[in-house]
Formats: sequence, structure tokens, C-alpha cells
Amino acid sequence: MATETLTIGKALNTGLRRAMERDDKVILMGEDIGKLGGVFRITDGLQKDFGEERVIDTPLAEAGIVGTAIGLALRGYRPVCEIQFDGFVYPAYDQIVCQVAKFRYRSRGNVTLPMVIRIPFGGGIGAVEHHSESPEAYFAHTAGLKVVSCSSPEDAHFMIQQAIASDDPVIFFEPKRRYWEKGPVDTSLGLDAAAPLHSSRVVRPGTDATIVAYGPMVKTSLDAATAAAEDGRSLEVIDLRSLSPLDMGPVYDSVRRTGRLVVVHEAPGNIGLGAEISARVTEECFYSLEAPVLRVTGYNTPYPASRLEEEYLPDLDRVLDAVDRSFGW
Amino acid sequence: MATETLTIGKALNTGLRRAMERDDKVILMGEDIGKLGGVFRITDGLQKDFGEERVIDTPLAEAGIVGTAIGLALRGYRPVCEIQFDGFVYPAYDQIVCQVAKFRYRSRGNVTLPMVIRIPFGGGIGAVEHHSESPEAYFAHTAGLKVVSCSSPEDAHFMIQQAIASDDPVIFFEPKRRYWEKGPVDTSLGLDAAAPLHSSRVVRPGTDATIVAYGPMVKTSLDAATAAAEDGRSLEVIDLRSLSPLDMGPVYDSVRRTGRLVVVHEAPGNIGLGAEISARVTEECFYSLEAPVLRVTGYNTPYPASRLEEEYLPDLDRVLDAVDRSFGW
Amino acid sequence: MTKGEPAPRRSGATRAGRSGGTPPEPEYVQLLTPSGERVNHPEYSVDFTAEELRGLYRDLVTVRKLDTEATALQRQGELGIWASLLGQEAAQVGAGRAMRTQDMAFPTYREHGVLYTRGIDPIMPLSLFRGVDQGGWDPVANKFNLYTIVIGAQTLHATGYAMGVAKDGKVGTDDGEAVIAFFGDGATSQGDVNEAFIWSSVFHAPIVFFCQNNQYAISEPLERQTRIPIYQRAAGFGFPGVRVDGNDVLAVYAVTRAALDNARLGQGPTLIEAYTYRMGAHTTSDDPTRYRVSSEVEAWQAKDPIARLKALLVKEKAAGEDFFKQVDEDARIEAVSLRERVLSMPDPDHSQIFDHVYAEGSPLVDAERKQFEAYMASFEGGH
Amino acid sequence: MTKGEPAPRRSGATRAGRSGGTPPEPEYVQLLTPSGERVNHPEYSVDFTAEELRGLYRDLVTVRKLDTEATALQRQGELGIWASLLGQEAAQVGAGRAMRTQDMAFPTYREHGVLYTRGIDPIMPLSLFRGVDQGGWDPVANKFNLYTIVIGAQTLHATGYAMGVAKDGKVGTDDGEAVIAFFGDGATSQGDVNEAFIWSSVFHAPIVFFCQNNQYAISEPLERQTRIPIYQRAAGFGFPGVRVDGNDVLAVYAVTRAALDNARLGQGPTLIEAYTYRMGAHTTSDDPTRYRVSSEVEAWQAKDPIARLKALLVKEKAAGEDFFKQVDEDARIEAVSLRERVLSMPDPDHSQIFDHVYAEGSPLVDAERKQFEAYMASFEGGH
Ligand SMILES: Cc1ncc(C[n+]2csc(CCOP(=O)(O)OP(=O)(O)O)c2C)c(N)n1
Ligand SMILES: Cc1ncc(C[n+]2csc(CCOP(=O)(O)OP(=O)(O)O)c2C)c(N)n1
Ligand SMILES: [Mg+2]
Ligand SMILES: [Mg+2]
Repeated sequence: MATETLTIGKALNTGLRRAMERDDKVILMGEDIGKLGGVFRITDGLQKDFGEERVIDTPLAEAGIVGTAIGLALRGYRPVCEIQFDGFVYPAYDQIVCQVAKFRYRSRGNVTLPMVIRIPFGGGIGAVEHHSESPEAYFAHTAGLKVVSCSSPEDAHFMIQQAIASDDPVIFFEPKRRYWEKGPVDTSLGLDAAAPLHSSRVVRPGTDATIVAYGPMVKTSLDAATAAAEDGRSLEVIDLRSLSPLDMGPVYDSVRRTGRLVVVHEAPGNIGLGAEISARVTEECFYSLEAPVLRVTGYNTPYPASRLEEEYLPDLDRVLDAVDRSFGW
Repeated sequence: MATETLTIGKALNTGLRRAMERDDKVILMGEDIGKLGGVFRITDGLQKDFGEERVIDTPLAEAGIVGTAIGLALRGYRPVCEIQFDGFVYPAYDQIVCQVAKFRYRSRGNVTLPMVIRIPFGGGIGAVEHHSESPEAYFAHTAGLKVVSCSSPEDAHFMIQQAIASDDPVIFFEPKRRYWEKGPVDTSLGLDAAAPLHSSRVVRPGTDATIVAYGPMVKTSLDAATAAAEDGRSLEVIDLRSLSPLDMGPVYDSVRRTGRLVVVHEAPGNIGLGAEISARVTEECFYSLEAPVLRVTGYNTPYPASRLEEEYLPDLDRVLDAVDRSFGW
Repeated sequence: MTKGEPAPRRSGATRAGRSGGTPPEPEYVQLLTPSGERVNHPEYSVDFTAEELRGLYRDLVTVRKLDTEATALQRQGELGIWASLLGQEAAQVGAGRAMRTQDMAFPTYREHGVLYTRGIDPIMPLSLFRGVDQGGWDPVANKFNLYTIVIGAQTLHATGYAMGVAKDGKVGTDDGEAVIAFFGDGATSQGDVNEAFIWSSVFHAPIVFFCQNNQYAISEPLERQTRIPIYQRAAGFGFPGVRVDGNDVLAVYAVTRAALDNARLGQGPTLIEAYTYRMGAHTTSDDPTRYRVSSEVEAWQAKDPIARLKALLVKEKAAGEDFFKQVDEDARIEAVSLRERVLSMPDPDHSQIFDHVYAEGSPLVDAERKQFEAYMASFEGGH
Repeated sequence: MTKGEPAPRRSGATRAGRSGGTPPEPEYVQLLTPSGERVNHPEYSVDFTAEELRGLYRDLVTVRKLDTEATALQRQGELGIWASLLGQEAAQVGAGRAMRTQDMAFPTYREHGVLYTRGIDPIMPLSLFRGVDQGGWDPVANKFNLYTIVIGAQTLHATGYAMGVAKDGKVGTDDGEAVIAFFGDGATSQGDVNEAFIWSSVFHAPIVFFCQNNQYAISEPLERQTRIPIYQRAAGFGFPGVRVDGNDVLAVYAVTRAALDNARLGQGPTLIEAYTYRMGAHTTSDDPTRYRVSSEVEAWQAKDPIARLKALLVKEKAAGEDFFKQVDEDARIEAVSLRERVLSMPDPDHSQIFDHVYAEGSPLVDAERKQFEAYMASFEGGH
């Protein structure tokens, strides 16, 4: 046991370090990840310790980052790409959707592309445009990709290592507004001790209604559950962790018990993760539902100027409001 | 009245011609759209009649097509971009998602971008990879874009003109496997006579269950309804026409009457249009539903080699199977 | 500044007069040395009147002062972030003043100096960086596009706009229109920028690509983007490239004016590399001590764009102490006004979240606006 | 072919010997004129033994014959579509044979000739164009990537692979590894291709960019992509570009071998423009009569890559009628075998839809596979 208190950012950093120690084919690529350690310092100190051959400051072009990472993976490397902000992943979209996602399938299993694409995502940090996006649905809708998001230091530390160890390409969404949240991590544990990468998890048990969230909204949902408890309402909170594939078992179990479900995410609701979860839960738990699945999401507008984001983003009140509406159905 | 029998392809061609006649700011841009008339001949004859200044064969780069179209729109033009095949829109994804979709919002209404991006989409034509994709959810999830799809020659002819006349950017999905389907079009009619661009429509009334589809799957759904009628089951078929915004009114009305809904599309089901429709219908028609909304979609795999597409794509039998399952719930 | 003939087209840079200082300067067009000596150049000599020189000086000082004020406002929490132009004043003022009224500019997020020369209220970018809006000015009416943060994207918009200028028949004469696209050294690596080169070459668009090579893309030095000088990129696309001393406002003016005039006369695109230096942090969120040494910054301090123009004005007796004082004082007043206006800037009304998503509306947005308003109203009810 | 020293690095092309014909030929490296005369070249002369010349001839004939057979199979409905290499045999065989065993190639969808030289069964691309699979060979084991249809995407994969070669320390010696990326003239407009130039230049990757300029991107002639010769693009990125007569297998071989050897020795990237012509349609779905005149095609007919090598072999008495007959007959037999194997190619099993989506599986795919199997079984039950 060597439990430390780490921020999510630092837990990612130690996770990357472990992965690089474990396998010298693991290389990091991205903009400003070397001396600067990335704009969020997630790769802090790694170039110093592993050298410029393994921590590569790339030219400023995201298609280039992902496209060359594919070639490096074909050559036997395990590239971990950093996209500086959510809003800058789109120049790489073609390479991700047409190449990364399909390479294994097209080659009938001859090609394995063990790549990770790290994307700090979500809003709430007072940033200018393109720095607060939640593009996860674009990737989760894409067959051939796996998509995950962490919400705690412990998950950050282990999930990034699991993603790197995975032989499938993984899009790894980091909840940037939570980078500074702290929690305990036992960094002495191996990956075997961690929960499977593609499993969802009940992070707070409850009996009256279920909340499903992921990434930055897990904390919001937990806060909502705490507040609801004061009003005598017991909310069960589930952290999806894996956005593709979804691990729906714990969600179905929960909804069968509670009869009510609220899904929370920052991304616009229209054709988002919440829609899929609603559709599946309705299909699987049709006779258990006391009310339709409700969604609390970012509005269906472009992400607004930062002085509007507090109202734009789901918060504790909006989650509780949805819970109320569910009970009022 | 001047009703002609046109294919969908030809109806698009005459629609483009009308739009170009009506407004000389309308210009067409794309790969091979000039002398060749596009690989599907949708722009056949237009360069000959309107000149190279208005029908522009562009360099082979989709980001360039959309990016320069934005500039042309800023300059007062109404560019209509052709993306040669669905699978080749991704190099332009950044320009579409970050620029086209957001320009008006960012500029607080100062900028109007009247652009159309035409995309032949869907499978069933025996093509090689990247030529049979259904990427509509990526765009419909994106706030700031409007997304439509036509399914008949009449709609093709009028909807393309309406899209061009719209001051909002419109992603226009053309059901490529149906380009050769014929139907009557009264080309003498003006746009006022046509149904609003963003309205859905009951294309076959019925009483027992509702089928919602769009683009190429409308015909499949109509065929299924015909087959079901022989078994004494009356299916109502709704053509969504507008994928964003959705016009859900006719769907809710229908489901309130039938109590059963099957959504059909070629795109993979996971986080597709069907999920959104399921979520909304469940919320709006909770007490009317006799069974959960069921989805008949492409499987959640990359699009397979063409000799597998018949099994991959939804067809009449799979639609009827879903209807059966709905009744068996 | 006499308008002069558009300079003949040329590829590559000429060797500029070397001024005394170490380290050796790269090859570029220079008309004014760091110590304030005028240098002649066979192609790019422009005569400036004393009044014009004073005008440029005033611009440089004002632009720097406003920028410094914005940085201070950010430090005090009044802006979310600020991207300072410190050190790049000459590149921006020179390029901005070289534009004619009818010309259109496509900036990045750092072109506050160009914005100023377009006559746009300098408060405009501050609302963006404060988080009040995402660009308050009308880009078409002001002939100055919205700031573009996605690296390189605007170069394609500029190219398309320039294609439209040509389509409108607004090239080929003296009063034709030209377009200028701004971007950084880092941006040259983006596919979009290279596609813009291709398109503007193929369509012979009336455009100037103005690259401020400030030696860094955040922490990454130039050699992460290219092994050869940036201006040479143009040769691969079939149009001329030229490097200019980006800290020399006279040279930047002359080179940009010539390139814009070439464009408006129908001679197609030019790539200008303005060789300069980002004296401050990338943005206020950045910590440049992590990736560069102070001696490098000091070396560039010696090439300051304002000091050299002041030296020239003094040497040529084109301005005296009074003038310099007055300029400083006027800039100070402008900065104070800027500050006051920022401090009193109202937050946007919440319902703006739902404004201007579509020109022709959307039932989904309308419904959400309604829900939102009802929800907000529920709190007023006395929660 | 004596291995020879890697040629010195050079930028731009040299004027090649002009052979008698009209129209004037562009500047490019040529070692064999259309009429079968050997031409000396100061940098790229390679000695070929008679046996080697015969080998190249055999390759050209075989590759053309197999391609013609594939076109015929498509016409008869046995393939969904076919992208013929007709006219580009010399470019592909020359480049393919210039590769050493350890070198890695990244093709487009048209590199059947290169595939053949890699020793891959020529049936492989036919299953793809038939719709049976999306590329049946192991790209890494065969050192020949899957065909890439998305224009330009593979150039970045090639660059990354080459970066990996360098990382592995496999450059700098004679037995080092080199990478070759194929693409067309149209592809040069894609951002990805230009980013690949940037990346490979910055990382000094051991790569050769091999552009087959066949004058068209589907219907669009070269001038829709560039105003200057393609090989000159390299100059903008800081590495050499060279144009070679793409219908001259000897010149293509020599130029490509030199560039690959430069790459393996650690001298970085080269861009080769193989100047050639697409004699047939873009694909069997295309109708070139809509956009080009037959006289153009006829002019290129006179530059046929096979005829000129045959003329040389005859002139030098390196081969006689027997040999030519034998080659034709062997090619015919290979083509017949190809046809037979296509006709007997089984359709893929339906459940393959669900294979190889993920290395580590997915509950969603597993569930769908199960549903699918149950659904299919329901029909067997006697519907
Ligand atoms: C597509 C994209 N990727 C990444 C970023 C993050 N980013 C913002 S500025 C910057 C560096 C830009 O460098 P340069 O082009 O030299 O301009 P400078 O900031 O030096 O003026 C980066 C990487 C972005 N804005 N857009
Ligand atoms: C990104 C992308 N856009 C469009 C296409 C459609 N397309 C297929 S081949 C082709 C032309 C390619 O021309 P070129 O690069 O010259 O190669 P060639 O076919 O002449 O060998 C086009 C436009 C595509 N495959 N990928
Ligand atoms: Mg810079
Ligand atoms: Mg070509």
C-alpha cells in the first residue's frame, strides 16, 4: 500500500509514467508536451526523464499527429497522442474516423493499432471559444473506437494505463475542469487490481432514483445526490466510465430498483449519449420505468461565451430539477 | 402544371438549375462537377450553361472546398458544395463543425452563412469502402447546422432549392442508392407551393404501428408497409425529411394513435438518430407506448465489404421483424 | 507615404543591410535598423513624410499601451485570458496601415494592432477575452473578420473571400480590392494553411499571406515546424515569398503595401514572413520560463520596434520631446478609458445563450429557451 | 543493375535528352526514349544487365496483362469496380523494383504493379474490388500497406512509419530501411499530404514521396491542383524534388533507388514526380470521353512504357522473338489463373460483419452478432 493524495492531473501524469516505464514502445506525441509539459502539465517532467525520442513535441497539426501515430503503431509503437483542447481534435477527425477506427476491421485483424488519443474536454473553466467542447458523441457513435472518461484521481491513474495497454484504439476524455480535484490513489497497485476499463460503476448507492453521468458531471451528480439526501431523497449515482462500449448492466439493475433515471452530460442533448442511454433503458426496463428517462445536458446551441457557461452547463440545481420532474411525472 | 417524371438525380439537377437561375450569387463547388457533371451527374450540364465561374471544379481537398466556401459566403455568395461521397466529408469536418456551424452565433448574428453542403450518402450500391457511409448523426448532433435528407424526386427538386434559399447552413444528404428512382415533379411550381424544408411528413397513413425513416430507408419502410398490409397490419410511415431540427409533431401524433414505433436508418444504431427519436418519443408519449421504441439500423461495426452489405443494411424483413417484436412486447 | 508603383514581383528575400549588433540577422528586407538608421532597398524603398512617420509611431505606442493595459486587466481578473502582441507591434501596424480602405483582413486571436488600424474600437477583443461574447464587431462591414482561434482555419476563409473579390471583377485596377490573411509560424504546419496556398495559387486569388514568425508556437520553437525559412514555403506553391524585418514598421509597410497592390492588380498571392519575436508569454496562461532563456528575450529587446522609430524621429528631427510626451499621454488616456469601459462592461443576459444559433430559427432552440426561462423564473419565485 | 552509390541529393530536374517526337517533353530524368534509345544522365545512370532488362520487361507485360484481365472481369460483372493502372506500368514497376526487401510501401488504390513487385499474390486487390473484403493481405508482414482510398491519408501513415524506422535506429547504413508513399497528382492538394511533407522534413524521416502524375484526378486536369510542376512543391518544404519520365522504367528505377538509398542513409525525404498518363478511365465507373480528347490519349500512346523497352531489348539483341512470345504466354496463363480464381472466390460468410471490429471485443458487437445469428436462423426455420 502506497496511497497518495493526487489531483486528477497528477494521477494522469503518474499513470503515463508507469505506462512508459512498463513498455518502452509507449511514446507520447502532441503540441507543447515536452519542455512545457502540456498546457495542463499532464506530461510534466516526462520528456526530461524519457527523452525527446519518447516525448515528442510535434508540428502544429492534429491530422499529422494522429496520422503519423498510425504509422508509428504499424511499426510497433504504442503512441499516446495529446490533443491540446477538445475543440482542436477536428482536423484529425478524418484520420480518426476513417483510419484509426477502421484499420483493424479493414485488415481482417491483421493490423492492431494500440493508440490512445487523450482529449481534455468540457467547460466550466472560463475559457474562450473552442476550449470547452464536449465532442464525445462523435467518437462514441463511431464503430471501431473505444471511448472512455475518468472522473477521479484513482480512475485517471489506472484507466490511462489500461487504455495504453489496450490493443484497441482508445479515445480518452479527461475532465479538464476537474484536473485539480484531489483523491487517494494507491500507485503501488498493478493494473490487475483496477476495475476493467470498460465497466461502469455505482459511485453512490441509492434507492429512489438513478443518475448516470461521466467525466466532469460525476462530481456534479454526486453533489446533487448529497443535496437530495438532505431532502430525504436517496439518489444512486453511476459513473459510466466507458462511453463506448457502454456497460449498461449496472444501469439496468439500478433502474429496475429505482424506476427513475436522469442522465447528465455537458454535451448538447440532441443525439448525445443521453439519447442512447434513454433508448436502451427504455427498451430493457420498459415495465420498470415510473417516468421517462430525463436528460440534463448542455443546450443545443454552440458553446457560449464563458460568462454564460454557468447557465449553459448542467449543475446541481438542474439535476435536482430533473429528479423532481421525474417524481412529478 | 408541368408534371414530369424525373429520377431523384435529375430532380436535384433541375432544382440546382432553378436555384442558379433565380439568384446569380448561387455557385457550385466540388470535385469533378464541371465537365464530368459529378460522379453521379447531379450537376450535369450546369457548367456548360452557367460557366466556369459559377460551377467550379476545385482542387482535391474537402477542407479547402468548405473553407473557401465560407469566405465566398462572407463575400455575399451562396455556395453549394458537393462532397463526392459520404466517406470523404471528414477532411472538412473541422471547417464544418467549428466554423460553418458557429459563425453566426459567434458573430452575434452579424454574419449569415447561406451555404449548402451536398453529400450523397448511404450504402447498397456495391461500392468499395468509404463510399457507403451514413454520417448524418455527426452533423445533426452539431448545433448551428441544419440537416435534411430527401427521399423522392419531388422533395429532391424542391428541398435542394429551399436549402439554397435558406440563410442557414444546410447539410443536404442525398440518398445515393435512390438516385435512379423515378417520380412525378411539377417543376413549374415555385418554392411557396412546397412543404416547409424542416417539416416531417406522413408518407403512408396507417393505424397499427408507426415507422419513422428518412432518405434511402423511406422506400424500404414503404415496401415494408405494403408487405405488412398483405398480412393485415396497417403501418404508418413518416419521412423525417429534416434531421436537424427534427419535426417531431407528426411523430408524436402518430405514436399516440398507434402506440408502437420503429425507427429505421442505415447508420449504426449506437447514438444515432434513432436514439434521439426514441428518447423524445418516450418522454412525450410515455403513457401511449405499448412497447418501447425499437430501432432497425446498420450494425455497430464499420461498414463492411459490399458482399456483406445486404445483410448489414436494414431491409424490409428486418423492419417487419421489428414490427413483430413490437407487437410481441 | 507616396503610393508608388507596386513593387515588381520577386521570390525570396534580399540581403538586408546588416546593422552592427550581434547575433547576425537573417536575410530580410529592412528599411530601418534597430539603432534607427534608414536603409535603402532596391525594391522596397518608400518615402515617408515626417507626419507619416509620427503617425506610425503614435500607432505603435498606442497599440502597445492598450495591450499592456489588457494584460494588466487580465492579471486583475477582469479578463479570462489575454494574448499579448508585445514585440509584434511593427508587424501589425505596418501591415494594417498598408491596407487600403477596401481591403479585407482575416486575423488570428493576436491581431489587436491590425484591428486598431482598421479603426475598430479596441474594446472589441476585450469582451471576447473577458467572456462576454465571441467577437462583437461586424466582420464584413469592418473589413476585419472575427478573430479565429482554430489555427489556420481563417486562411481558407480569406482565400474564398479573395476568390469572391475576383469573381466580382474587383481586381486588375488601382482601386481593386485585396485580402490579407494573418497567421503564425506554428500555423504553417496546418493542412488548411497549405490548402489555402494551393487554392489561392490555382485561382490566382488577390491575397497576401502574412505570417508573423514570432519564433514560437506556444512553447515550440520554429524548428518544430520547418527546417527552412518560412517565406520559402511559397516557392513550393508557385508564388513569391519574401521575408521582412517584422520589427521594422517601415519595411513591413512597404513590403505589405507592394504585395497587396500586386494582388489587387491581378498578380496573385504573395507570402510575407514578418520575422519578429513574441516578447511576452503566449497568453497570460503561459509560463515561458519553462522553455526559453532570458538572454534570448534580451537580445530581441535590442531590436525593439518602437525604440528604433523613435531614434529615427529624433535623428531626423521629425519629432521632439513634446510630441513623445503627448503620444504617451494620449495613449495613457486611451488605456484608462479602455480600463474603465471594461470594468463597467455588463455581463451578457443569460438568454443570449439561445440567440443567433440560426438565422431562420429552430423549434428545438425555441423550446429550450422557453424551458430555460421558466426554470430561471422558478428561482425568482422565492427558492 | 549495379547497386551503385546513392546519387547525390539534388533539387529540381535536369533537362533530359529530347527524343524526336512532338509535342515537346517536359524536363525530366529520362534514360530510355520512347523510341527505345538509351540516354545517359549525369546523376542517374544505372547499368542494367540484359537479364535485368528482361526481368523488367516481364514485369511490365505481366502487370499490364493482369490489369487488363481485371478490367475485363469488371465488365463481366465479376468485380464491383476496377481502378486500372494502364499506362502507369513503368512508374509502378520501376518504383517497386527499386525497393529493397526491407523497405515498406504505402499505396493508393491503383498500385497493383507495385503490389506485384512486392511478391504479393495479384488476386489480393481483386477481392477488395469484388467486395469480398477490404484488403486481404497482412500489410506489415508484406511490407505493403493496405490500399488507401481516402486521398492522401496514407502519406501520414508512411511518415509515421518512417519516423519509427528512424527511432529503431534503422537508418544510416546500407542495410537501413526506407519507406515509400504513393499518391497521385490530385492528392497533392490534400492537407494531409502537405502535413506529411512537413513532418518528414522536420523529423528527417527516411521516406520517398512518389507521386504518379497521371495528368488527371478523375476528370480534373493537373492545372486544377497546381500552377507549377509538382516536383517543385518539395522546395517549399526543404527537401529535394525530382521529376522523372514515368513511362521510362529505367529512369524510374534509377531515381527511386537513389532516393530510397538516400533515405536509408539518413539523408531525409525526397519527392519524386513520375510524369505519366492514365491511359484508361479513372475507374471502370468513369467516362473519360466527357473530359478529354482522344488525340491526347494517342499522343501518349506513342510514349508507351512497354514498347520502348521492347525496342531496346531488340536493338541490343538482349531478347528475341521467343522470349517475347514466352513472356506473353506466361502472362496469359497468369491472367487465366487469376480469372479462374476470381470466379471461384467464395462470398464472405455473413457473420464476418462482426469480426475484427475490436481486438479485445465489445459487448455491443457480441450482442448484435447473437441477434443477427438468431435472426438469420429464423429464416432457416421455414419462413
Ligand atoms: C487547431 C488548433 N490546434 C491547437 C490550438 C492551440 N493553440 C493555440 S495558439 C497555438 C500556437 C500557435 O502558434 P503560432 O501559429 O506560431 O501563433 P502565435 O500564437 O505564436 O501567434 C496553439 C497550439 C489551436 N488554437 N488550434
Ligand atoms: C478525401 C477524398 N476525396 C475524394 C475522393 C474521391 N476520389 C477518388 S480518386 C480521386 C481522384 C484522385 O486523383 P489522383 O490523386 O490524381 O490519383 P489517380 O486516381 O489519378 O491515380 C477522387 C477525387 C477520395 N477518394 N478521397
Ligand atoms: Mg508563433
Ligand atoms: Mg492522377
